[in-house]
Amino acid sequence: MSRPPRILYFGKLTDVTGHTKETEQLPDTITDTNALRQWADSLHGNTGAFLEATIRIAIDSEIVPEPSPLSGATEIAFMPPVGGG
Amino acid sequence: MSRPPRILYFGKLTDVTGHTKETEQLPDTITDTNALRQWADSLHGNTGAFLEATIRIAIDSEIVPEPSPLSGATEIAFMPPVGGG
Amino acid sequence: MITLTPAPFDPAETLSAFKARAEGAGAIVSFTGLVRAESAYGPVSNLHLQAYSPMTETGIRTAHDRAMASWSLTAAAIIHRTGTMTPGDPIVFVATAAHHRRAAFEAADFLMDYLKTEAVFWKKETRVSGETVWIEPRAEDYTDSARWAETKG
Amino acid sequence: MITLTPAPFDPAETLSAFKARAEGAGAIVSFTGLVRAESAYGPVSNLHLQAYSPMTETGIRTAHDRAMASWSLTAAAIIHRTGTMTPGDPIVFVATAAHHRRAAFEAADFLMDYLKTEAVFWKKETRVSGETVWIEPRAEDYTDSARWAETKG
Repeated sequence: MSRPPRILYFGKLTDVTGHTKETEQLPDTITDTNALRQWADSLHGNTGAFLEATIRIAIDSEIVPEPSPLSGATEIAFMPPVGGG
Repeated sequence: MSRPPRILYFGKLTDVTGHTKETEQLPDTITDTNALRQWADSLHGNTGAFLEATIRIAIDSEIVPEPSPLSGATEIAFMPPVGGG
Repeated sequence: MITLTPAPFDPAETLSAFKARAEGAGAIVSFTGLVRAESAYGPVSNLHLQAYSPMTETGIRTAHDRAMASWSLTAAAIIHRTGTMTPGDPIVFVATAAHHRRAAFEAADFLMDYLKTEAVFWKKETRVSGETVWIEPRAEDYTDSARWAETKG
Repeated sequence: MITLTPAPFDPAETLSAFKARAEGAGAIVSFTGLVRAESAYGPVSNLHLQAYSPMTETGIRTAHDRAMASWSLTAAAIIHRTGTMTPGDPIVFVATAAHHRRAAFEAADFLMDYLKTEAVFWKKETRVSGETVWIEPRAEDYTDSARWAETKG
């Protein structure tokens, strides 16, 4: 068995979760990006913030088309729109 | 009687005259820019350098149309084309 | 040279080091971006920048390499802050060196357009009123960046 | 701030002083021009610049004032060397400060175009070969400067 991936939150999602790195471990039953979004949203108040289409998901530093499988991922990031520095 | 004007040489004319400020006093008989050009040219080897149309003459820091009278001038400058810094 | 740093930096010192490295160039352009005291919404208390390493660095590296190639630069440097800054603090510094000034100006302009529009940063403004806002991309910035798509491959 | 000086100056120190003066700006652009080791004609030994005071300063002041007005700058600085310089020496430094980067970039570009084409300077290049040449205006420089006539009054 591989280790569960790190889940990272950026931008406004940091405020929703209260942290930039998920402290909960991703359950084995969450196997694709759709399920991941639902899981994160229910974990953080069911606000719908994680379901927004403008939030992109990166797996191991690559933004992925959705839905994408999570298998083998080391790091998964929720990325709100980037606006430059 | 007013004092005779200072005569200044810039750019390539500095090399023709060997100095940036004329050491000879301008004679009273030289009353306009045409006569001034001829006088400077004869003073510095009759090379024609002072007769070139690309050399402009400034009287008291203003480039003048030619011929212009020299009366009342404090400073007269021979200005080759300026090329920026 | 690309640096992403949570620590304050001094643009003048950076320019000095860059000039030493740009030996032989005829033109050096620098850009310094500073935290403004006023945003569109009122007085600013602080600005917080998040980056996502190494994605942020990779994107900046790609823009850097494209600038080096497109304008035949002799050197380029990019420093970008992360973390919390207050008005007047430098956020970003870009320097470009080239034989001629046109190349140095255009490349610095291009790099800044990239950094201000496409670079992977998230930016939170805390206002003097206490309100906090995550800044969304501005339409104006996209327009600036789009200029380059037309002129450079 | 306009300075014409026969003494060497340090662009980094100048940027540091300018930044202190540009309090409140969001964007600072600097341009540094350096004596190149190679001209179109071969290796350069030194470069000698003559100015005609106060005509040279008056022209620079006019360009400065036009830039301040056209781009709503919060500050601008121009330093220009005169006298004899060797390769690597700074000849010219321009800095502009504005709220937004586009204004700072364009104004610095405009000022440099003025300084490199219309400013009242005479420039003698002494080559390593011993040959000396007074540099005449280049057609390329006139083209650069003409760009502004079309876009800014």
